[in-house]
Formats: sequence, C-alpha cells, structure tokens
Amino acid sequence: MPLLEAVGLSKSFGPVEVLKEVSLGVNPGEVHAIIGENGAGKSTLMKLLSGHLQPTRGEMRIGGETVALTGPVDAERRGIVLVHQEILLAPDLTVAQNVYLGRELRKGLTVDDRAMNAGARQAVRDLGADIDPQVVVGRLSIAQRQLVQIARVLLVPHHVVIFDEPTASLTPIETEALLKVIAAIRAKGVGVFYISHRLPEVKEIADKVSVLRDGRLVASHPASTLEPVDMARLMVGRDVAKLYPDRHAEATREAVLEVEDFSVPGFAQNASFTLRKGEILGFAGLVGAGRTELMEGIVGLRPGRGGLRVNGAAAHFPNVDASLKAGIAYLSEDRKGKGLLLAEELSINLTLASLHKFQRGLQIDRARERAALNKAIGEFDIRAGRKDMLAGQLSGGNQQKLLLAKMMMTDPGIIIIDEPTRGIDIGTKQQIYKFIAELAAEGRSIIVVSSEMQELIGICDRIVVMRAGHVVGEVSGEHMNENEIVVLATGVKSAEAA
Amino acid sequence: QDKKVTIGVSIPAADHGWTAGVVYHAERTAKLLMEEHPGLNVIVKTSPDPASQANALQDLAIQGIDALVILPSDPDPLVNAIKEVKDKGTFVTLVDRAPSNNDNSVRDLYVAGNNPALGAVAGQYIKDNTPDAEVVVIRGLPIPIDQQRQDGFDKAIEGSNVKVLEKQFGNWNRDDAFKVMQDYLTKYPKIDVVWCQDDDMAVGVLQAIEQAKRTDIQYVIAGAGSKDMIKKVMDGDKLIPVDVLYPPAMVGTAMELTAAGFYDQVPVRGEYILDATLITKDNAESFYFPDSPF
Amino acid sequence: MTDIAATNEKVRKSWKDIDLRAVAPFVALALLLVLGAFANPNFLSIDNLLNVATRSAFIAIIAVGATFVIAAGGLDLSVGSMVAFVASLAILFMNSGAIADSSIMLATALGLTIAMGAACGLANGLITTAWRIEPFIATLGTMGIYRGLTTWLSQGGAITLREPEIQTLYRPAYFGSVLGVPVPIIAILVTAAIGAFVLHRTRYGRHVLAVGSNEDVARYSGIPVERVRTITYIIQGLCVAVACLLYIPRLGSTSATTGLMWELQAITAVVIGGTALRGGVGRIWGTVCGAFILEIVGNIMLLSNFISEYLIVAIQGAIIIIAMLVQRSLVRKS
Amino acid sequence: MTDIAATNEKVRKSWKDIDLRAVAPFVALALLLVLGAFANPNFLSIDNLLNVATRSAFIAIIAVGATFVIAAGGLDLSVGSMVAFVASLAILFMNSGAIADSSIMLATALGLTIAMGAACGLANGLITTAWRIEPFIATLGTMGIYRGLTTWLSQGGAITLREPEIQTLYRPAYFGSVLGVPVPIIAILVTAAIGAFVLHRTRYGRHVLAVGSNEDVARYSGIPVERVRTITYIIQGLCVAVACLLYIPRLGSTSATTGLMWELQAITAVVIGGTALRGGVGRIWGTVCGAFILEIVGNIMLLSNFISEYLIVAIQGAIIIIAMLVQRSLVRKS
Ligand SMILES: Nc1ncnc2c1ncn2[C@@H]1O[C@H](COP(=O)(O)OP(=O)(O)OP(=O)(O)O)[C@@H](O)[C@H]1O
Ligand SMILES: Nc1ncnc2c1ncn2[C@@H]1O[C@H](COP(=O)(O)OP(=O)(O)OP(=O)(O)O)[C@@H](O)[C@H]1O
Ligand SMILES: [Mg+2]
Ligand SMILES: [Mg+2]
Repeated sequence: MPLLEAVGLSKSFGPVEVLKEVSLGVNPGEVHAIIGENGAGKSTLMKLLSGHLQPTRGEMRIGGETVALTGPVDAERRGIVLVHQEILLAPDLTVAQNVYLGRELRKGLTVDDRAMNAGARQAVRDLGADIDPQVVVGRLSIAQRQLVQIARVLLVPHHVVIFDEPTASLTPIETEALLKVIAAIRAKGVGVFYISHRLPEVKEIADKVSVLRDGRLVASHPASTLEPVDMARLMVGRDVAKLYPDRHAEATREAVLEVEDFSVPGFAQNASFTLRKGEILGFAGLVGAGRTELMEGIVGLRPGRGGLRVNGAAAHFPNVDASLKAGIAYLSEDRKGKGLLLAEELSINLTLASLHKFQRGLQIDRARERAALNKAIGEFDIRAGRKDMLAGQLSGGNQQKLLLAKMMMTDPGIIIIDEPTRGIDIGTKQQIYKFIAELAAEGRSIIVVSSEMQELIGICDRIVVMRAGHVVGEVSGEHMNENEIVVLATGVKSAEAA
Repeated sequence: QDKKVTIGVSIPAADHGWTAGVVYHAERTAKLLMEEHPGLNVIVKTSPDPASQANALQDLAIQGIDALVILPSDPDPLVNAIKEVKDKGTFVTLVDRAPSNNDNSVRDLYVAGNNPALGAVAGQYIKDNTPDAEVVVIRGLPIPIDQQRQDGFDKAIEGSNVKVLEKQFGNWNRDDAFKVMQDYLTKYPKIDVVWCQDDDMAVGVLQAIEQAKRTDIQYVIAGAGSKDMIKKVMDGDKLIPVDVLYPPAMVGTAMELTAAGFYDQVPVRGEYILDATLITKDNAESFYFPDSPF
Repeated sequence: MTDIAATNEKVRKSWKDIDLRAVAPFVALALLLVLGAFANPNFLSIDNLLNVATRSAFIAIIAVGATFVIAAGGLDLSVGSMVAFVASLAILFMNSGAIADSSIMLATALGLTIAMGAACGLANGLITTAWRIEPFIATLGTMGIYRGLTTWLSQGGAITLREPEIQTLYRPAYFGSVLGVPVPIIAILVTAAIGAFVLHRTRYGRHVLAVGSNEDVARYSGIPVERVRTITYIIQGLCVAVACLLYIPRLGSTSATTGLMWELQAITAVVIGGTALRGGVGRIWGTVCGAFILEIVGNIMLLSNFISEYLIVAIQGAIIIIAMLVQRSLVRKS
Repeated sequence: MTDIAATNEKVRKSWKDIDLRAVAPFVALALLLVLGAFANPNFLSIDNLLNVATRSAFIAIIAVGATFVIAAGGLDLSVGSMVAFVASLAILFMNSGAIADSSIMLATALGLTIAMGAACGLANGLITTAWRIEPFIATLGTMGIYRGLTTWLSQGGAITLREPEIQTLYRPAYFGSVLGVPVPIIAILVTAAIGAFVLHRTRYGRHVLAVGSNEDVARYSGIPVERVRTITYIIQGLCVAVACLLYIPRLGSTSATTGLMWELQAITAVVIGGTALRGGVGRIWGTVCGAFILEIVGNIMLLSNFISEYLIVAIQGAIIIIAMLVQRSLVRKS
C-alpha cells in the first residue's frame, strides 16, 4: 500500500487549473522521481502533498486513509516533509538555529544550544559537508544553504521525504553525497519523491519516473525502462536529440580580456587567465571555490586588485556601471536576488541596465521599451503570457532568458554568465546553450561559470578550474573530460574523489 | 435684547502646567461670559505650535467672529495671520506674548503679564536677599518670551554681586529640569540660589536637591503661580519662600475686557499690563485656586 | 497553455489591485469631506477648502520629497528642523541688507534658500550613503544638528523678517493667487507634477524605484546605488527649500520651534498616500492626497464644536489608523 | 581537503566580526567616558556616574522592550505617550482612595500598572498584526491616542500623587538603594538580564529573531508569526510599565509632556546598541549601553563649560552620528 497517495488531485489558482487530476503515490522504500518542464506543476503537486497548499479537487491518502492536511505543520506531524525548491532559511540565524527552527530542543526553560549545534553539525556531516553550525546562514553560499535546508528537513521524523530540485545548486561531489543519503533513507523504508532536471541523476536514483506536462500526468514508468533521452522526450513532447550546439573553434584569436594575478581578498588569490575573442571559456570548481567572487571582483562588484586588460588596454572597474561601459556584462547566479526585480514588469527589468538607450529628451520612451520587449521575447523565446506581467510570475527558465536578454541590451562584447542553467528544464537548457553559441559566433566572448561539468564540457572551448580561491589549471581539447576536471577541482586522484 | 456676538479665543494647547492653566481659565471664563450674555458665543480653540495656530485663526475666521482673543504660542510667526483677521474688521485682543512690532496695526487691545518683569522681580529678590549669591538658571524653551524673561533677570542683577554660574534649557519640563539640576549639583559644589523661571520645572529641581541631600542651596525661585508652589509659599517652605506671579488667568481678564467692549459700551483699547507680583507668605492666600489644574 | 492563462489571471488581478491601492487615499479623502460637511456647514465653503488646501502646502511639498527618499528605501527625519534652519538663514540674509535693491535682494535670497536646501539634503545623503549610517539614525542626528543651529542662530529668540519693502514684495508668494487659485496650491501642484514626472517618466526615477525595490539588483544592473540615494536626499532638500519659500512670507519669522514634528507628518502623508516604507513604490499624487487628509482632519477637529480640545490629538491618532484601515479593506476587497 | 580548511578559516573570521559588532557600542561608551573625564573632573565621580546610570533607567528599560519589537521587524513609536498614559492612570488610581490601607493600595496600583502596560502593548500589537497596518503608522496613531487621553485625564494640567503615606512608602523605589546601588540601576540590570535570557536562551526569543529575519521562513517552520509579533508589543508594554513604576516615585506627577520624544530616544538606544532596524538581530546589552551613551552625552554637555546652551541639541545630534561612525569603522576594520 502506498505511504502517500494523490487521487485525482487538481489545483487552481483563480479560475486556472495548473494541476489536473493527478494520481500517483509512493511506496515504502521507493524513490519516485517527478520530471517535467519548468512550470509543469511539479512544485505545486509537491506543495499539495506536503500541506503547503490545499487542493481544489481530489484527495490525499496516507497509508490508505483519506486525510485533509491543514498545513505544513500538520504534514510534518504525520511524517511528510518537503525540501523546498527555493531556499527558505532565516539569514540572520545560525545554521543550527535554522536547522531546529520551530522545534528547538529544550533543557528546562532554555533552548539547548549545545545539543542543537552538535545535532546540526552531524546532520550536515551526514550530507558529506562540513559547515560550522554556529555560523550565520546569511554568510553561506547558495550551495551550503541548500545543504542546510536539506539537513533541516531530514531531522524531522519522517515516513515520506519530498525533494524539490535539491541538487540544482550542488556540484557533483555534493550531489553524489546526497544521492547516497537518499539511498540510505530508502533502505530504511522511507518513501521519497524526487524532482530534478538532471536526468542522468534521475536515472541513477529513481525506482519509478512520472512525467508531468501542462499539469497533467502524461507517463509513469519504472526507471529501469527509461533512458535520459526518453525522459526528455516525454517531458518536452518532442525529441531532444542534441543538447549541445555544434561549435567549431577557430585557431588564433586576439585576447579580449586578460586577467593577471587578480585577487579578491578573502575569496580568490592571484588568479590569471585569458579570454579570447569569440571564445566560450568555462569555469569549473567545487562549491566555495571562489569563482563567483572572482567574477564579481572583475566587474567591480567586490573590491579586487590585480592586472586587468580589456582589448589590450589596462582597466579597473570600481562598479558595474564602469564594466558595462567597457562592454562587460555579468549575469548573477542569484537571478531572483540579484538579477531581476521580481515585483516589476518585464519591460522595466529588460531595460534596467541600458536605460540611457531608451531616453527621448528627458523622458523614457515607453513605446520603444515595449518594442524592445517584443523583440527580446521573440529573440530569446521568453514565454510570457502577457507583456505586462511581473518578472516574478515567470517560470525559472524564462526568468533566466529575461536576464540574458536584459544584459544583452547593453550590447556587451564580453559576457560572464554564472550558473546559466541552474534549475532549468532540459528544453530550455538546449535553447540557452544555443543562444550562448550564437553569441560566440557573433564574435562576442563568453565566460560560463557552472557547477555542471557536463554542460561546461558540452559548450566550452576551454575550461579553467579553480580550487579554494586559486586557479589550479586549465583543460581543453581531449583533456576536457570529467575525470580530469574533478582531479583538478579536488586536488585528489579521481579514485579517492569518488 | 442681547446683541449677538461671537468671540473666538485661540490659545496654545496645554503642553505644560502654565498653558494648562490658560486653557482652564479660558474655558471657565467662556462659560461665565456666555451665562452672563445670552447672545454671546465664545469659541475656544487650542493649537500646539505657531503654524497650526495660524491655521486655527483661519478656521475661526471662517466661522465668522466679531472679536479674536489670542494668546500666541510664538508671537512673531503669527503676526501675519493676526493681521489677516484684523484686516477683516475683527476686534483683536492680544494676550501675553507681544511680537517685536506690537502696535495698533496688529491688535486693538493688549493684555499681558510682564515677561521681562517676571525675570526682573526674581532678579531683584535675589539681589535684595542674597546679595552675593551664586545662582544657576534653568530656562524654558528657546523662544522669545524666555529670552525676555532672561533679559529682565539679567538687567535686574546688573552691577550687583549676584553671580550667574550657568544657564541651561529645561524646556519647561519637569523631567528635563530634574536632569539639569542633577548635573548642576554635580558640577558646582556650592549653589546658593536656583532661578528656574517656571513652577513646573521647580518640581524637578526640588526633587534633585532633595535626592542629593545638599544643604547649600538657600532657595529656589520659580514663577507663574501654580497652586502647588503657592501652597508651599503659604506653608512656609524654606526652599520656596516666594513665587513670581504670572497668572494664566490673564487670558480670562482679556476675554472679559473684550466682551465688555461689546456689551458695556466702554471703549477698551490700548495696553493692560498685569504686574509680575511677588507672592510671599503674606499675600499667597489670595492667589490660591485649589481646583485649577495648575 | 494553462501556464500562460494562469499567469494572465494573476496579472489582471494584480493590476486591479494596484489601481485600487492608488485610489484608496482619495476614497478616504472623500469620506472625510462628507464627515466634515456634517461637522460644520462652513466646512464645504470654497473659502474653507481653499484655506485647508493652501496650508497643507508645507507638508505636501515636503512629503513629495519624502516620497523619493522613501521610495528609494531611505527615511529623512530631519525635514522639520531643516525647514527651521533654512528659513532662518534666509531671513537672516534678507535682514542683512547685503544688497540694497529689494527685488534683487529677494531674488538672491530665494536662490540662496534653494541652494541651502540642496546642501542640507546633500549632507543627509552623504552621511547615510558614504558613511553607511542607517537613515533613521543619521537623520535623527542631523535633525538635532539643524535644530540646534537654528536655536543658536536665533539666540533662543525669534528671527523675524525686518525689511518692510521685502515683506510687501514677498507677501504674494503665500497670500497671492492666480486666477483665484492661491499661490501655495499652485506650488503644490507644480511640485507634485514635476515630482511625478521625475519619478515615473525619467531614467533617474526608474533607478530610484529599482534601488528601493532591490538594492542588489540595482547594483548588478550598473545603477550607481549610492548616487541615486544621495540625490533623493537632495530632492528632499529642494522640496524643503520650496516649503521654506512659502513659509517665510506666511509667518515672516522663525524660531527654535519652527517645523517641529513636521517630519512625522510628512512621513504619515507619504504612507497614507500608499507608498510603503520598505521602498520600491512611490505615489506622488497619493502623497499629496495624504497631506490633504492630515490637514482636513485638523480642520474638522477645529470646526466641529463637540470635541474637547484635550482629545484632539487622540482623535487625530485614531483617524490616521482608520484611514489606513479604509485603505486596507478597499485593497483587500478587490 | 583544502575546501574544508578554507571554510573553517572563513568561518573563524566571520565570528570575530560578530563579536566586534557586539563590542562596538561598549567601545563608544568607553571613549565617551574618557571624553567626559576631560570635560570635567567631577564627571568620573561615583555620584555623577550613579546619577547618570540611574536616570537612564527609563529609556534603558523601555529600550529593552523596543529591542524585542525591532528584532521581530516591528517598531513602536507610542512608548513615550504610553508612559504618560499608564503613569497617569496609576496615579489617578492611587489618588482615588479606593483601598484604605496604603501598602495594599500601593501593591494593587503596581499590579494595575503592569496590567495596563501589557494592555496598551496588546492594543499596539493587535493593530499592527490583526489589522495589518504598518507599525510606523499604527503606533504613530496610538502615540496620538495615548497622549491625547493623558491630556484629557489631566485636563491639560499635572496629575500629582496626593497621598503622603503612599509617597513615603513608594519613594525608595526610585531614590532607594541596595548595597549602595540605586534601585533603578538594579531595575535596569534585572530587566536586561531577563530580556537577554528570553531573547537568546528561550524558544520564544529564537522565534522573535526568526520572524524578524524572514517572516515566510518562520511561518513555514510552524511559528505563529502574528502571535510572536503581538507578544513583542506586549513585552514592550511591560517594559513601559516597569519604567512607569520607577517614574512615578521620582517626581510624583505626570503631565501631558511626560515621556515626550522618549520613543525616539529608545529607538536610538536600540540602534546605537547594534540592533538593526530591519529586524532579525537583537542585542539587549548593547541597547542598555546605547541608553547609557545617550544619557552620558547629555551629562557631558552640561558638565563641560565650553558649549553654548543654544548648541547642545546640535552637538548631541553630531555625537549620535559619531557614535555610529565609531561602530562602523570598528566593524569594518575587523
Ligand atoms: N501562487 C500561485 N499563484 C498563481 N499561479 C501559480 C502560483 N504558484 C505557481 N503558479 C503557477 O502554476 C504553474 C506550475 O508551477 P510550479 O511551480 O508547480 O512549476 P514547476 O513544475 O515546479 O516548475 P519549475 O521546474 O520551474 O520549478 C506555473 O504556471 C506557475 O506560474
Ligand atoms: N558574505 C560572506 N562572508 C563570508 N564568507 C562568504 C560570504 N559569502 C560567501 N562566502 C563564502 O565564500 C566562499 C565562496 O563563495 P561561492 O560559493 O559563491 O563560490 P563559487 O566558487 O562561486 O561557488 P558556487 O557558485 O558554486 O556556489 C564560500 O565558502 C562561501 O561560504
Ligand atoms: Mg518547481
Ligand atoms: Mg558561484
């Protein structure tokens, strides 16, 4: 009998149904993967199952018994826990305080911080990470926060665990550790729902795969019968034959960005590398390797020092305004927090970095802004229902495309994209890779910072590897393979790393 | 038979004891006058600051008034607003606080306590009774009437041996006066006399002295004539031998005079200056109103 | 594409929402007008309404500046003291007799007032942005500084405009009217119109809202966050200066108590007008409406004869809360 | 594993950071003490320091409550008026002669004061949470209401404690001392100790910080956000009541000006103490230190001989800004 079962679940926001008559369940000791495009309704379904939302129609059964969950707390009491897709932690509290938030351990009147620190440290360690439980969460990287969030959920006594894209911001090493943890809880007879856009990972961990499309359950198969390409086809509704675009690297090209002995105090030391015209340069590394900070230092978002030459001329950027003027655009990995104004319209977001191009006299030319939006929607295939919707209402993949369009409005010669496909479905990924390749073909130079080695290998001409704030090597040609990168990124031989 | 007359009265909001007394007397007099003259309507309005008092004048004018009795919270900023009313032919009685240019273009009648005299009487008393006194002064708020009192005081002790150790603002507030006095006591090992200008502040001063158990202070001179301080004078409190009268009841006097101008056919114009009487044990009885809030 | 349909719905709903939010303060104003009509028959007379609108000029104009500061995520508690300080300096200058010709003197004084307002605003801006001190504390500090300097300039007394010629020349700036509309009302409308234009139609205004909405996004988009913030304080200073230009001919004199508590009134006007204190949204016309509401509440209090004057402050407080409730319930119903 | 080593390194660094932020207000206090010693030799006398610490009691105790409200992401502008209102009610009750025996009367009055403080706080809490009105506006409203009611109770004048017997009985609550330490100082320490305990060691305190840090997260974690917020306002009300208990015996009277501007002082103390206005962080002992700093600044002004009385307010403003700068630079240097 399934531990947790949805029977004909539907969910409407207003008059619109985003989830239609979905029936599925998870058995003890089973990992049930849910896949689908961005906006297919995966998270909505999981929120229904964990009490965060109430269904419009249909019912839920726990151990065969029909229940109506009154809220997340009720669900947790019944042993159903959810790892949210978004990171939901209080930034001012410490790791341990977050892990035990709402169910603090007590000793008499007081909270038992000692026990909670120890418990949190162990919980994080179980996930293969080492994070000081007394550090404030606001200081952690996104990946570390994700791990804390998982640790927090796993500490609740549970029968069913729902993971909503837990690995989106993790590197392969941490992903590996997490998959081990999932295997361990499965072995204890716990039921697991698992959502991911990383199909090989799904293939590896899942017992059963269900596919959502437009809010409908379109397929449900044993994982053993599906290969990643099949999953992709089921999700998108067409063949996704070739994920990475064809690229033919030209030989000698001039350097457009030369970085020499560049340091961002506390994060990156004496980094040197060169970016050539029309090239796609990858940056690989583990979480916390300092890639993001190095890039932020280069474009003037953090204090940095060292040599910087753009098109041969020495440069120094005190702020983004200056680096944009020099033709360098940086797309943040944190698109919700640093990329887009979620509460503003699409057109306002699109033109924010290049408003001077839309001035007519003193005024902003609204008509031109709208025209630019129409053009960008076409060019970048942004799927927006209405032109006047808010950026926060776009699905994740479309937000990424909007961010790309926004930064391209500045017409940069050099584009630095940090984690371009984090949390993005395979169809959209394919599109984004295509855009990147096209930009390079136009003669623009691109740096891609990514924790997904496969995509770096798939689209880059060369890959720079960083470890603990240092550039430790560079791979290209036939050396561009996962093994080689992992060796550089961890500093240990591949056998040990695994 | 009684003429229909409307008198508007604009006074500061009760923000400390003295102004509270003003409000009390204005209301009391309004009631009495309206009983006396059935055709008379008196509208009393309070305002917390000059700008809103200027607004209140407009609002009174809108209601149609024959006379305005105004005790300005701060006179100079209100001159224009008062002129505005006066130019409509309204009879204007100005109470207590005079603008720098206080003539017939601003008002028809001026009824005032004597601010410089309030300072002067205190200064004189100190000069007469303790000719070599070392005095600390606690002032009110930094506005003109406070300056006038201070000037009067300074003039009175000019050329004498009375020495002012220091002046600070106590904002006509008991708590602030308490703090200032505490710090004076810390700063000066010997203080003979405290002049604190206002009875409200005297409450804080006395507490500070009592707490420090200092015996060098011979007396405190306050001013206004609150019932608490007059009671102390009556009871012969050593620290409060006298008080300087600055009666909030003057607003009532002004209202009565104004009404008289309409009903008694006596021409009331010009200036009526009430003395800053020195209240002593002997005459205290006649200034004691136990049911006033002040 | 259910997805798109769903989003559509949301958007339409949120638009209605926004509209109602913008309309709410005007509804509250209308309710107050009705209340006022009951309180006193004179209330709805043209004279009275013009009076009220005229004297709301100080707060309304200052609050237009406050809308910028707040929309960018800042706060300025110093505006009341700034009025006292700037107006005092202006009067002292006019009294100085530095320029013989009255009209040139007046013109110079007006220019100087504007410049001083901008300078005071700049000081606030630099303290909060360059020194990175929380706006609440920074402007609480300058509030003390401006007020203290005013006390010192006036040596505890009043600073009064002496030259009768300048007075006569200057008087119409507050008491005059153009086609029956008092000058201060024109000043409100012009200031608000310029403010609305800058905030909603120009690049700078867009930057202000972006900074207030999400500072990081603004910084990552190449917007000079610090400069944008600093300029909002300068705009606030300019608005204060304009308020001073109207204040001087009205009262002709300043003292240490000039403009006391105006900062709270300006902020209240902004919030009643529908601008949230957390930043990212700015409604200039709502702000002006908020200033009218505050002034009308006071006016109704004064015109009605059944409220003990001791309770006026209490009832004003209650009305502010009720005005916000009206707004809330309107927005929620939509 | 270089990775882990790197993380450790960084973590240690960030800890130093936090410590310095907590220490900063005490450094500013120490600097002020040195400055004071130069200003006047009497400054460092035990008597003076005890005086200063004693009279900072009102603001310090109120600010402990404000730390809770602010840490939970709220704000309370009504505390000054609340002091006036609650203390006035308490005195009126003591004057009423409802209970013949003085000590029973006093005990009842004390209990009643506490209850009234809690009730006023509850009102604030409900208006902001149940009616969802921005705390700034909600408490600005109740600030007017409490102040207006006080004016009305006192009919504009003072409300003075009449019963001499109660006065004698009650006086030591402010003027008394235990082992040479004045009662108000003990009250500060006890209040702060309880406050720090609740905020940092109990579950409720943890929830307060979580709500201030991220309301949604708190809600998802099953924390009753509204209740937690409301309770912070009640705590604020209780602290106000405690301040009233000390205030009444000091001057034995209240008036419409009692507690004027105390809200700004309390908030300033909280911010100088290192608690950010956006919520999520709370430093009780820093707050107490902030209250001392405010009081000492005033004290130094008065004790020093070189400052014109007209400029005191200006210099106080400047010192607040400088205190924040000291803090900033300390934290940045780390
Ligand atoms: N609170 C809401 N109100 C209205 N529409 C919503 C709401 N939450 C989600 N939606 C809509 O429901 C649809 C499904 O969203 P959901 O988050 O479940 O997608 P998803 O499959 O998890 O996508 P992703 O892979 O990007 O996480 C989307 O069209 C989304 O815009
Ligand atoms: N504000 C901060 N203060 C102290 N340490 C920080 C702060 N922000 C980030 N860090 C730390 O800096 C390190 C590098 O950050 P980050 O994880 O962004 O690097 P990265 O190489 O871009 O990795 P990824 O983007 O894959 O997460 C991490 O260890 C993180 O904990
Ligand atoms: Mg999702
Ligand atoms: Mg990164």
